[in-house]
Amino acid sequence: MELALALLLAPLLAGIVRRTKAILAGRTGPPLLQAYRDLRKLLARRSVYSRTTTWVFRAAPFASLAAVAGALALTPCGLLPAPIAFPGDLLLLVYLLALARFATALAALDTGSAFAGMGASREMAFGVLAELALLLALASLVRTTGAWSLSEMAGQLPEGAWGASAGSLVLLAAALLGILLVENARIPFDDPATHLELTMIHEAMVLDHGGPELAAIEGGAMLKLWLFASLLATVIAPIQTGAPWLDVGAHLGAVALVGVAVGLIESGMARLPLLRVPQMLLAMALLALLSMALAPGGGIAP
Amino acid sequence: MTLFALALAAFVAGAAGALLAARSPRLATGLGAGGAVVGSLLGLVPAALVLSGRDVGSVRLPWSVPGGSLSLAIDPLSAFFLVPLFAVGAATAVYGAAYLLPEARHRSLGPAWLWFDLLLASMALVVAARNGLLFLVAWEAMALSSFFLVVFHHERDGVPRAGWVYLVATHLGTAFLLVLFAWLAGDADSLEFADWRRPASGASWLFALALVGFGAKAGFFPLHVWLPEAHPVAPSHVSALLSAVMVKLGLYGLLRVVSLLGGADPLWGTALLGVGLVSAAYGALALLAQRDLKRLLAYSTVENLGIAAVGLGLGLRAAASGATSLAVVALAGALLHVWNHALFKGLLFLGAGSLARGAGTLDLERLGGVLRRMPTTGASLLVGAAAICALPPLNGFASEFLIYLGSLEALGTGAPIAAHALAVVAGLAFAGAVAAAGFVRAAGVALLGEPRSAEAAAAREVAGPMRGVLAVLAALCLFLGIAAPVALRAAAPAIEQILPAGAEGGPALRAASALLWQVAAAGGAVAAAGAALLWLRARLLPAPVARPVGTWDCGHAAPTPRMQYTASSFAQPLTRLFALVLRVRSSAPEPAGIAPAPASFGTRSEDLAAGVYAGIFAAVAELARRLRPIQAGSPQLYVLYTVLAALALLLWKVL
Amino acid sequence: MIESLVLLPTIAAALVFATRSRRLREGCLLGTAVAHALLVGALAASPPAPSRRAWLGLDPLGLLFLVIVSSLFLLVSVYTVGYLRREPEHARGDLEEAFLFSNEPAPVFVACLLLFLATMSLVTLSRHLGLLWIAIEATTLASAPLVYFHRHHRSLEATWKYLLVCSVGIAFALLGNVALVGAAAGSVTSELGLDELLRAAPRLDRRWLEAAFLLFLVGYGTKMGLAPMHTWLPDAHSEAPSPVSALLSGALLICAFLGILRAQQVLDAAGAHEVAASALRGFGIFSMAVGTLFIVRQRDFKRMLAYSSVEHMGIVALGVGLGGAAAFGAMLHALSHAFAKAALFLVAGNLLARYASKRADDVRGALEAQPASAALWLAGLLAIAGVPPSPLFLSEFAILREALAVAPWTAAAFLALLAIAFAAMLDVGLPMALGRAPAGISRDPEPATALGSPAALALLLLVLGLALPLPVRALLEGAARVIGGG
Amino acid sequence: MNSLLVAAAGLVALLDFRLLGGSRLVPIIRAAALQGALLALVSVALRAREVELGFAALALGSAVIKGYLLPALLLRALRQVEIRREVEPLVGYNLSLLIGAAGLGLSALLGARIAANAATSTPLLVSVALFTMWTGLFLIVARRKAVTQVLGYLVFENGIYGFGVAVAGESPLLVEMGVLLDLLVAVFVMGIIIFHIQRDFSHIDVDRLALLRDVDEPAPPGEAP
Repeated sequence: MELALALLLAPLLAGIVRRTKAILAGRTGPPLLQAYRDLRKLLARRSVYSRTTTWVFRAAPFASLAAVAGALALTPCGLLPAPIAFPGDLLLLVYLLALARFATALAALDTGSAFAGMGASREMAFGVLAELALLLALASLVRTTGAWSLSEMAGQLPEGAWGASAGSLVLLAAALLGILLVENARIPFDDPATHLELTMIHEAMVLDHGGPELAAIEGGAMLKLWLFASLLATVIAPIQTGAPWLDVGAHLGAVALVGVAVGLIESGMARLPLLRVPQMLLAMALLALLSMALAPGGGIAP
Repeated sequence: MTLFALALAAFVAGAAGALLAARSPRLATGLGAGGAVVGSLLGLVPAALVLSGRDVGSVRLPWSVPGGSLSLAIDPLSAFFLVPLFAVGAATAVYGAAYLLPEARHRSLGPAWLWFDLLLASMALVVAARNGLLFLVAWEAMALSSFFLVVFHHERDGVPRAGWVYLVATHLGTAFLLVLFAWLAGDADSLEFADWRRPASGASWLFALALVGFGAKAGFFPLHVWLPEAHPVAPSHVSALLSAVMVKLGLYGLLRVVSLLGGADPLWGTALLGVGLVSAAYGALALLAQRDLKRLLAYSTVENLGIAAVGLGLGLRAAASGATSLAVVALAGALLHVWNHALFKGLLFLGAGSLARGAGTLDLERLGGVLRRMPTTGASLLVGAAAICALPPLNGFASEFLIYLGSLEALGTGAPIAAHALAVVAGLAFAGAVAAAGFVRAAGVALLGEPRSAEAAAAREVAGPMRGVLAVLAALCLFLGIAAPVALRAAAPAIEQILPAGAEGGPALRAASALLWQVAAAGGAVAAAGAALLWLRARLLPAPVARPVGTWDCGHAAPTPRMQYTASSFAQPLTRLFALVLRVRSSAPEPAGIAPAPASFGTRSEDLAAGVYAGIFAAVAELARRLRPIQAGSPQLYVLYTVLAALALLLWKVL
Repeated sequence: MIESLVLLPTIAAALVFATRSRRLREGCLLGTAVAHALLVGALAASPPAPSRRAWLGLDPLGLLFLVIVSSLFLLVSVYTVGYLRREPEHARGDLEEAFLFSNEPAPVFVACLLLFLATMSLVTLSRHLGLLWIAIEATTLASAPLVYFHRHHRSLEATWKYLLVCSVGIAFALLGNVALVGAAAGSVTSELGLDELLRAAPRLDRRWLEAAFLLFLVGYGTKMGLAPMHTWLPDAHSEAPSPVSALLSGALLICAFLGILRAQQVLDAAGAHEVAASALRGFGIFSMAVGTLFIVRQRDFKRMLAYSSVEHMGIVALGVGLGGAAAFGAMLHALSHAFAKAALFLVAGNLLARYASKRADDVRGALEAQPASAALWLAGLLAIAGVPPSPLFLSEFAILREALAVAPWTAAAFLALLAIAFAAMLDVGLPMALGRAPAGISRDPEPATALGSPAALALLLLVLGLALPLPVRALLEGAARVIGGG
Repeated sequence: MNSLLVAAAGLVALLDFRLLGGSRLVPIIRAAALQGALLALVSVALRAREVELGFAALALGSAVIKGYLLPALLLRALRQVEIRREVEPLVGYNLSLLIGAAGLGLSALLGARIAANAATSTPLLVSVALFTMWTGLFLIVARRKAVTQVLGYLVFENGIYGFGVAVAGESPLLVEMGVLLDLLVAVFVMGIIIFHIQRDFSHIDVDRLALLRDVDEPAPPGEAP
């Protein structure tokens, strides 16, 4: 369900973010559906492979796309359980994202380009802290809900979780938002639109990709944004009406709201100096920890 | 047991044959490697039988050494460790045969195979021994034979020193085991494992002794210092065997002692967990800072043994507080990790050996572009790297998944060990992500991009058997990732053995097994989806431009491979963040003058613990130096000592 | 029968001294060694009935030490024959300083070697403490010319210190004899017969007895190499020719220990066990500490071996002091240390001959230059360091077990010192065998005579360590029972 | 008889002082010889009532060896090395005498205590024997020349012999003979070594025999030819 929605709507979400930014900047901006056109254009192009590269370069974008799609298959659509749900599926989700990162970074190194190498280096370095924060955030969710499958946790959220541990969930949501921004190469951590190679992270990695490979990468990035937005939306708006379609609708609305919020943040903030990024990420992890401490059961029992 | 005895006999025969045939390299290799392979295959049978629930009996023969007896048995715990021992033993023997042959021009291969076969035999004996003295003798024989393998290239710079560090470290560890065994034997007045009981008091001291003694072998921080010394200098098939199997015997020893002591105290689990976390985190960080590929892999061993220790610690702690299902999951994860690590670390070390042979160097800064030149080796190494980063659907994920799952369960149910669980989640996440960065760096820099040196540019794919072994191991990594429940079933009886009496592990095991199937299915689906996408891309979308072009270089004129991102710069964001732990020293001579000479910038990381030991050794040496004037040479002085000794003695007792 | 063990080598010594024929000399040496070993073997197979009031006799303790002396002498004499053939008889340049020296005439050397055997046999056979003293002092006198084989000033200095320090030390043991007589005054007729003393022990004066034991300990301890009386030992061992060092370290030291053990027997019989035990323990640990610390960063590899002997004599003393199972350990340790150290000294002789230096730093890459010797050197080092399958591992473990039960802190010190000694010995010894041999060092194969004996010793050690043969075990247990061990 | 014994003991003690205070070597060797002979005779005197032939012969032999043979060996060594006196001893002669006096005092105290515990009690002889041992050891430690050290060793043996006579009375003839023989050979060998030292080092100052030691800085080169 979630996977299907994401495959359909993820470019739209990217469009929402872009549009929000454009509006705030006083520009008209690209149409909402521009991302779909971009992807189609890329898919129709012929790729150019550097003679340095190997099959790794060619396979990695699709591996990474498959991994993110797999992660989406584990994500509940709002309160609706995901098609694949089992205790501990959140771990698989985190490690599928890691697989995507692993593949992209290797592809970057495969080009032998100094910029791609630099991007991969930074991506992996920030990934360390981002992954830590994400796992802690999810663990905090486990602590709060007492369930250890994503779909089950989502199911637990409306029933009193917000009531019993609102403070914990607020912190958690803040942490998740931060993680969303860094995992998707957003300001203040990275700038998806920059053209100065030395300051890029994610974009620097994919400099050499083109055609269908770039489409896979871009598509993967959009799916990833959707994934995090959806997770965040589930946490902040676990709306349960009783009618599944209404719930889904509410969820989609929440996701769109998250997209707008991301656009607002990107417009309102400046990019952090690279050296400050780890501090911010550590702050996210601490937020997640703190949310765990505030979780029911009187915090962490010794 | 007959088969097991035959396996030992095959090892010994191989060893003796290799030594006797030392004059002919081919014959020595054939006999030595043949003995190892035959023995390993023979030994696998009883181990597999035991794991499938059969009883293979035990042996107890007299041994004239006081307190000693030749008592051997294979219980599930032993069998679980025997399987990787024999499997990796056979693989490394096949690989080693091809790997060592070129060395025959410089030296006799007889001794190398003698020690290799003896190492296998002594390791098997360690796992099967049921007498304290026999265990210790086998334990030291293992250390000794591996020492001689480590110093195989003894004429190279630094190898004697590395050998010394290895020997001293392992011997110091054994010293603690001596106390442990002497203590247990003193209480029971017997050296038979069967007679040993948990003492009324001081059991925690015993565990502490075991933790230090076996931890030194397992490479727990801060006892790990020998690993990064010994591995880089050892021949690669030996490094593989040591890292994949021998260090695991440290874990085996710990588990054996725990089961002899009748289960763990809560404190023990916590201690093991703490040690494991520190090892995992430190190992991961340190591996990030290494230039030498095998040194990097050695630190990765520290990290992975740390992960296994975390699982064991969590499991023992949970078992001690009665949370059986949680304990089962964590222990299962730890044990599976033993198998998995044996596979992918064996793969990686053997792959490193192929790089050393094929590309002539293991210095990351001199490698690059190897995947194009050594396709099979490179691809297998990539699989190994992905597996060690615990990426699904490979085997590393299955074991880490179970350990995580145990801690999530503790967090979710509000079990009293939530703090432990939280530490595990945070620690494993951190170590795992850092290690992932480290292996992206290692694999990316070594295998991908452009070659950074002439050797790497001239890299040639290695001999068939070496490639074959790598491919088989890589396939096994994938297989155990999908078929992890099979491994779990093999581990089940061993887990039951570690659990305190009366704890029912069955249901939790079945649940975990079902979960692993689901994980495997999801992982498999992702892999299939990836493959399908690639197929679709090839079939439906436009073909790539055929004309070869260079990598886009931002318009820079005449880029050279030296302008690629280096391994050191790749690691820099993280090494800078953890400079305190990694003790990174940079050396950058200031360019001077109007036309400065070529400048260089380098960083290197020193081991955190090695410095401490160096300080201790220096202190002892200083004490010794200060005592030297006692032996000043004058006979008058010497007579005076004698007189004073006599006077002192007489004053003490008589006068 | 047992008298012949002393007489045979004495007569052979006289013969050697008289003749100039090299062939006859070598025949005498080897023949005596073989005959002696055979005799000892026969005695071990069927021990003679103990006769009371005899001055000579063979109890299990003496038998063990006799076996050690005899077997070691046999192997060392085989080596010596080759050694003497390789040693030039004319004057030559010194290795370390520029001057000429020539060796002692071979007849003197071989005669003294045989006399050395006679005196050591006498030590093991003595059933009278006075005779024991004479025999031990005689070993010093017989071996002094052996130490002075290379007639240059360093060996001279070593010989002087050996003679003086040991003679003065042993004089204390003479004083101990006097004190023993004082203890026995009036209660025993022939005051120093061991059997009479043992029988009369409960009636002996306790304070005199303790004083006597302590004086024995200082006196014979000097000869045995217990710190702080060990000072002569590194000099004599490093300057003596290697086969002599092997005999000194392997056989002589424990012969001196036999003197202490005899006194301890009397003390045990008198019920004053604790004094002997605590003194032995104290000296044991102290000797281990001194020996160990002087091994650390030792430059001269023969001195390193010598200090290791100090350390190991400490271990033996500690084992006896602990008693019980440790006494068995101590006996096993004495036996295995003798073999291991002798093998090491013989190999050190080979290395010295090839590298022409006793500085450990000068010896590198022996595995390249002389693989067989280097392999034996490594084997010996690891064996002496107590790595299984060395029998020293078994003995040290037995001592540790007892120490842990009796005196835990002693056990801790014991282990710590063993660990330091291990690290320090290998620190010095490993780089000698490994690495690259300097240019100019010959790579020629070595003569079989230089390798046979150390290889045989290594093989003996392997057999002892892997499967302590039952007769040997019985021998050791018999000896341990005599000194009150179980 | 008793007064004779007292006189002999007193003489032995006086000879000790002679040894401590003397710098010329020939006279002090003679002093040591006289002391040895005197002690051997004292042993006869003590057993005057029950003198056996063997015992008397042994005592006489002992007197001859200690009084004549050993000093002759030492004097021969002295002639060979052409040394006459102990110059610059490690401890000066006056101080030596003072230390000797202290030693005598201690010996007297100790001797009384020991004699009280011994079966045969001749406290005076016990004290003098202890003092003689003290003197012998002191000579070894505080003097430079190798000859003096051998002398010290002899005096120490004298002391032990005297102690034995005082405390234990008799001991088996064979043992006594063996001890004497050892002593003889020891002094003989030491004499030879002293000769060699003189030849190789052109001195016999044993404190300068310090090539073999374990101090880290390299030993000063020997003054070998």
